[in-house]
Amino acid sequence: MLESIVFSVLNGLLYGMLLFMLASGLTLIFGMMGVLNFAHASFYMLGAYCAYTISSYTNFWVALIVAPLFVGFLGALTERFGLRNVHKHGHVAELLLTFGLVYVIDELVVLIWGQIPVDYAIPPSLDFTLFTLFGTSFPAYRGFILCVAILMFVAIYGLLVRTRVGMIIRAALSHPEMVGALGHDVPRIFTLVFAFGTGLAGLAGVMAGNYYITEPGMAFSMGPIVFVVVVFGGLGSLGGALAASLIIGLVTTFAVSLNYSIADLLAGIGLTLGNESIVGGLAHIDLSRIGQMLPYLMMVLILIFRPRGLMGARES
Amino acid sequence: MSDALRLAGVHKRFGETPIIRGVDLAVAPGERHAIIGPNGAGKSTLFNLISGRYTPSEGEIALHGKRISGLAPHQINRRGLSRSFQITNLFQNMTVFENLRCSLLWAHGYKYSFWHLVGRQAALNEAAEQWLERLGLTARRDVLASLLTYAEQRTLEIGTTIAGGADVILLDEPTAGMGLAERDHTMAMISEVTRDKTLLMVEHDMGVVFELADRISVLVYGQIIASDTPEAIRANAAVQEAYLGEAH
Amino acid sequence: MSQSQTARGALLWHIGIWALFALVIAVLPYIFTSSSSISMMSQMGVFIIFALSYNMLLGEAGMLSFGHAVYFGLGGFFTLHAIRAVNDGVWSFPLELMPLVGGAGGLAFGIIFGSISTRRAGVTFAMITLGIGSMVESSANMFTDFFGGESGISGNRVTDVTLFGFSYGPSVEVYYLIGAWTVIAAVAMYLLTKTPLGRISNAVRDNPERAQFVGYNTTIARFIQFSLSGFFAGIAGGLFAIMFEIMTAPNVGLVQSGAVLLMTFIGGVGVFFGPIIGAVLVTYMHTALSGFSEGWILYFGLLFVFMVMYAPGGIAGVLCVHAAPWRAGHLWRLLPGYLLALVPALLAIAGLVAVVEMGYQLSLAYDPSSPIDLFYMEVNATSLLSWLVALLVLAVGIAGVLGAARVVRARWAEVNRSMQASGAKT
Amino acid sequence: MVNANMLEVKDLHAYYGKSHVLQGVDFNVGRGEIVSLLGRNGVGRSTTCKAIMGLVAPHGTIHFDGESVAGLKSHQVARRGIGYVPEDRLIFSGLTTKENLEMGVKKVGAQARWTLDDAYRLFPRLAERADVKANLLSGGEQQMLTMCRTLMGDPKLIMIDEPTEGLAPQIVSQVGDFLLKIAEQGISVLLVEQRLSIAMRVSHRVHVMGHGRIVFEGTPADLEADDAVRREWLEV
Amino acid sequence: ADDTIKIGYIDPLSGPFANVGDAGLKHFKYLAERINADGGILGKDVEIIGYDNKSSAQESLQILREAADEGVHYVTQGNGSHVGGALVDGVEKHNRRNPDNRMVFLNYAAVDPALTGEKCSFWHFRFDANSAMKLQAITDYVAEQEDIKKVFLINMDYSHGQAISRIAKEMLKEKRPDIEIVGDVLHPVGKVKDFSPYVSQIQSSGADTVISGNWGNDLSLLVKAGSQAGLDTDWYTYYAGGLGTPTALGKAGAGHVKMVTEWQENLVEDYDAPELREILEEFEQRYDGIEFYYLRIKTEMDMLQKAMEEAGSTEPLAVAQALEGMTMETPFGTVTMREQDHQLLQPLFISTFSEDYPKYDSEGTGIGWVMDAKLEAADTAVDSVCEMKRPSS
Ligand SMILES: Nc1ncnc2c1ncn2[C@@H]1O[C@H](COP(=O)(O)OP(=O)(O)OP(=O)(O)O)[C@@H](O)[C@H]1O
Ligand SMILES: Nc1ncnc2c1ncn2[C@@H]1O[C@H](COP(=O)(O)OP(=O)(O)OP(=O)(O)O)[C@@H](O)[C@H]1O
Ligand SMILES: [Mg+2]
Ligand SMILES: [Mg+2]
Repeated sequence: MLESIVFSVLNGLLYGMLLFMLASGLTLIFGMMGVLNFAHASFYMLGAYCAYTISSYTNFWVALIVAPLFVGFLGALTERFGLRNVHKHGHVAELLLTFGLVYVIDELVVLIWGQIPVDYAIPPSLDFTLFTLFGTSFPAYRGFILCVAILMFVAIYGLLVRTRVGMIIRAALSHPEMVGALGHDVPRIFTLVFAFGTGLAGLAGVMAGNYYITEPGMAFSMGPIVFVVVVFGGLGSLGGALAASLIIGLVTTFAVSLNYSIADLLAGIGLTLGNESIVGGLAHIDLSRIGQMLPYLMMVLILIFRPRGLMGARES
Repeated sequence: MSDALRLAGVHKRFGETPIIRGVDLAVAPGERHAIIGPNGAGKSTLFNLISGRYTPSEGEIALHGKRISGLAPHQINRRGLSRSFQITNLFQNMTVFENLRCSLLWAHGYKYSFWHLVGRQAALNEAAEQWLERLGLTARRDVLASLLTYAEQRTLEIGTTIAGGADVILLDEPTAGMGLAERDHTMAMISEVTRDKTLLMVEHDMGVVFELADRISVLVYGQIIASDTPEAIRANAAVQEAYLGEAH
Repeated sequence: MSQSQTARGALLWHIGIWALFALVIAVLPYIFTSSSSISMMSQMGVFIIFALSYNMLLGEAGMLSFGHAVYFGLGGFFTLHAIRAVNDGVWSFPLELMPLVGGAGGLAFGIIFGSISTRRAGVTFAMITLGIGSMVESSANMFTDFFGGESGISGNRVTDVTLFGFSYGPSVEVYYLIGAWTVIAAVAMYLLTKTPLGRISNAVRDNPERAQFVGYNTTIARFIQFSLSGFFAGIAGGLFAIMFEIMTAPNVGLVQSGAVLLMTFIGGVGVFFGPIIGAVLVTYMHTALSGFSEGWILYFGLLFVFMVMYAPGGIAGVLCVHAAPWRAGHLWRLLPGYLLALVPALLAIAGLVAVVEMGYQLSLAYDPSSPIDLFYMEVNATSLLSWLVALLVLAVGIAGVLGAARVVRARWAEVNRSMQASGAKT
Repeated sequence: MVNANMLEVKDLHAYYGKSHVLQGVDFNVGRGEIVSLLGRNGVGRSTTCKAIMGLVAPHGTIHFDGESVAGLKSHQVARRGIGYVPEDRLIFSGLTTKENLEMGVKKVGAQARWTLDDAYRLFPRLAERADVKANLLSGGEQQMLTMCRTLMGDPKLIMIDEPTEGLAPQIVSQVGDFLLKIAEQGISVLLVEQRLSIAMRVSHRVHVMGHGRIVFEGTPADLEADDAVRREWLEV
Repeated sequence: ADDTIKIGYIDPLSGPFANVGDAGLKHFKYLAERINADGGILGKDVEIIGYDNKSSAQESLQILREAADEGVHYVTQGNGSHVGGALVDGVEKHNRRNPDNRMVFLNYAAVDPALTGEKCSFWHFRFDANSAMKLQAITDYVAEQEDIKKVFLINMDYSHGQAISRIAKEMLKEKRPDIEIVGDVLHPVGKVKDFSPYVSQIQSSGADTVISGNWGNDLSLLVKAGSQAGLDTDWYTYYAGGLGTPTALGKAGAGHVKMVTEWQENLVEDYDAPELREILEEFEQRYDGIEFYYLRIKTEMDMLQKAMEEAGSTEPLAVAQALEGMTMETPFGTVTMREQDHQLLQPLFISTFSEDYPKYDSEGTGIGWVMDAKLEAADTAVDSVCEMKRPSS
């Protein structure tokens, strides 16, 4: 039991940190620019594919630096030639633009890299066992992921939340033209923020692409859950995103490893339920099968009872 | 009991900060009452309390003797109290006519009906047309509210406030930002359309205040320091010092 | 007197338009007779209803929903279960009215989920709908009796219980059933915009705060509108179920919800008939384009991005911009500019298509070096020359479009000026 | 060559879509001078400011401190040293009062003539409300905030559009004093006003606008004397 | 009037499963080309028309109509039993409503036993062993492995996985009552990114063998997570050889992963099959990176050809009647299209993914499949509940 709890915590933390890598960029963009970047997970996928291509010519460490930069550059182009033009039509238009981009990016990835998963592997220098616990080995690459995620948190926190850039962008959300009239180059700042946010997604892709699998469906499978994290944590709140990532990481992991149903719990206190009635049938469903629904349920509940999310400063 | 509007011991705090600090006020039916006071004294906040946008931290507000504090804005509105906004607040993507018609719907008893066609409700449309005329906006009937000039928007703002048929009207700085000519025009319009109604308004323009109001209350730092006829207020030394300054 | 005359004129005009709409629906199967086009047109009808019901939220009440397929899909499931019940002899209900079962299901769940989600507005509302949509989709795995697991629920629409004696086996009969419902539902939704509820929904969309101060509870207004929209989505779902005789979990899912958002937006949210255009166009692209090219998703995505950037009012929005010059009789003055733009635009599209198709040929094809048929030419994707030519065509096209755009803009300025001048006179 | 005028506007035109709002505006503002733009509602005074600021596309010549600023982006104009206080205030609603003021600062750390403390001293009310979200401020407080926000950017010329709107009479006269004080520091002021009284009190020169053009130019005393202009263009 | 025999290929050609659909299409096209090069069937060329069903059952029904319009009388599909089920149903209804324009559905990979069980249809023929049969093969083999003591079942949470979990328990209990089932987990389809929690469960259960019907990423991620955690169990799978999976598995799978299939390339080393060797080499050369994976597609095409030639016509009813009960020789033995339920009985093989492979590695990974055991066609048979309704004319 202890063993499985320890591992669930470790696994949950790791999954949570990976979620956070994606969520941090989305939080920045979402929270600061008000843009719901539906294509965020697509940039994440681009990061993984670019890292694959770059590392096949050079090595993983070069890819770790270059791929996020390149993805950030693509993000900058997206902002400069896409989002900026639709900004005047409001957030819905921006959101729809990124929504359309999902189709375009995902198809381009297929066009360039094909439909078969690519062989993007963990670098040999990180492919060893860090330590062994209860007979299960803990790979070094996981430790590396944890480190990078923590570094990312610190860096973003120092770089943005505590400087004026954040303030200027929040101001620009209400009256961009006035921010310009006060002497700030709003468009450039927007471009930089979007580039930075997508660059972070790219970095997450570099880190996760080899840990998981680099294939054209990876964006689609990651997209919705990242949204849940960002909303759950509270728009624009980096701390919230971190907390939400960890909570959702842990919850989904525990739901899997604690393979019980409500009926089992009731049986534990001496109640038995047949599974003929609807209630009984519901109660017999394993927690692990509900697991995939839990994050969404959590999101809906938090939005109903606390619309600004876990730590959000304002109502979305 | 017969007061159109009555505030008793109303307090409002935002977090720790008290903004309204014990306001008692009675407005008789048919009275035109003005509230003046320095910036940030809490005039708009008082309006927000009365109209239900905020709930008082303490105290009670009654409309025609019935308690309204704690009700939602739409419930208060249905009991016959309507307000305008300091910063114009219209249905920007609807035409002038539609704006007015929308403000008439509830009063005409349509509620959320989805079985009446608004275009076929003669009484409703007629009433809306009449309001257009009274406001002098007939020529602009089918223009989107967002395309009106500032003065026209203010006029429509007041029109939408009054059209619903409420008998207690709250106007927040109705002439702010208007030129002299528009101001006179608006004043005339206001006094015309609120003839049999109870009017409570906030204004910084002393000309307007002294011309229109029967009584004036002076709100300073969340408290009413004087409430009297215009002449008496003008003469009041405390008011002179707290609000009017040397200019007047 | 004159007012009632214009009112009658307007009424006749409206009846005329809808009669024409019905007539077109009735005549189409005589023009497009193949069974695949009948089935495509049937789908169009279904999606017209679905998109219009979506626009009741997005366009009319300003509610951006990412989970509208829930009501569509559940409506379909209910209908199919009802049809199965009729086939099993448990129940008797005419097939023609089966969509009402779907409507009732959509309405019921619209009421349930609406009472939760419409308490909030804006992005919060959107996220709640996203959450509910995902939850319902994943719950399909748990309630396999109702959703039928991954193979879904299927049934046989030929039930013996009908009003008009058709069997509804042949797809043409189903087409006319769908067509009739399309007209009924579209007219109903059109009239709905003209009711107090419709107006208040607009008001709530524009300025919820003010709506409260004219006596309306914005939550209730949104809630009623949401529930009714669920009703129509359910009708669409019911027809969908009758048409395909199968419902699967993805029908309640996010992809389907996204699709209706795309349709509605591409058609145009600002005008009532916008979603109709969107539904027809997107359904056509979805079925036809995916047959022509592997890259249909890419084309579709590009079209959508293009629309968002340059025609945020959708196709209907583009049409409406031309209404004023048309009425003023100036439309012809814009034509030369458009014609001028047409040629390079076609060139640019051709170039783009060539590039994309050759790309797919290279990366996915059965045999990359086999020639592909492009614009009645045989093109070899492995030759550098064809890439150069395609890119050149694309570049020339884009440059031409940019140039022509300047002309078009100048023409527009001219037309605006003369419209203003004549407007000032009257 | 040092130009005597801080701001020179020649034959300035501007359009909103189809409507030709500014139809050739000419005027200038000297160093340390307070110049008022008067006129009825809708004659285009605010549009003049916006055109100078680059918020509306200007057609014509605008020279600031000897350099042309026509056609620049508004942040570039602002960096050259023009400050703008818009009539609709444009408070940043997500930020606190203090953050709004900080938004005005263009370069952090540079030796500024105007500091937070100056702003608080001028309007103590702002100090009291420093950590409140600015959209919750009262109308008058917001007006004070916008003026100070612009000053934080150390402008050489400040354009103020209807600063006294919604202010209590007592504060109005404070604003007048405030304008005189900043002019003393060598900052030029372009004041767009509705209220004749304050404009006449503080201005060195006044311009009256009508139909998108300047129709009168002179000292306040000249305007005082010219009944015809006042009646025709100002309706007093 | 038709001078070609059109076969409609209905599978995903876009979206997440496009890679698999595309590979299948290439198999068909290639094999059709070979037939045409030999003079076609009854003098007619075979034409394969690819239709993209976007993995959707509804979409597939729509396509069915389209295909009927275009004179297609034979459709084939494989990816997803839910689509297969819809097509069985759709073809059945179509043939009832359009008796003069009938269609036959040739299923090359949808393995839900129900398709030849309670849902069986005269117009449907399955050329892949269904999942119960594959499980029969696995459990037969497992039963012979003395050192297997503890088995863990992990499957995708939908009918395919659920069926495996159910049937595996029954079969193991019967064949090796001493084997303990130490875990039986169903996980969401395609949603799990990190299988570590599941691996922890396997690890703590002390299992020595895992049986899984997972496919695609759900299999690769599972095995990878296991190898990273140092899990030392054998994996008995259905689809480890599926397109892209060997690449994704990489070294993580070597030595541990087994699969049950009707074919893998190295079988040509064990058996004398010159024609197959030629096919696999030509195919691989032609489609760089894609391997000849579906022997059953060749079986399908060969049997279709034989049936048409026997019937002397390409008319669907006659061909379907000829297919019923047909037998055919292959290099691995005789295959039979069982008359009762239209399920093909064919030999199955258990193979291991190993760095020590005879000749052909998989997807250039340097790891290939090695045969462990062969199960004769007759031994794979599992009883069917099918009560076939045959058309009267
Ligand atoms: N929701 C709120 N939270 C915190 N403080 C608030 C809130 N609403 C108003 N205030 C504060 O209450 C005070 C009174 O504001 P109010 O808008 O009532 O003033 P006012 O008398 O209308 O002034 P003005 O004449 O300038 O419009 C202001 O200092 C304002 O900052
Ligand atoms: N965004 C806009 N779109 C269209 N027309 C506009 C716009 N802004 C202003 N106008 C029109 O341009 C004219 C000049 O406006 P401007 O705001 O410059 O006037 P003003 O002199 O500042 O008057 P006010 O006293 O209202 O502030 C007015 O007729 C106004 O209706
Ligand atoms: Mg106020
Ligand atoms: Mg102005």
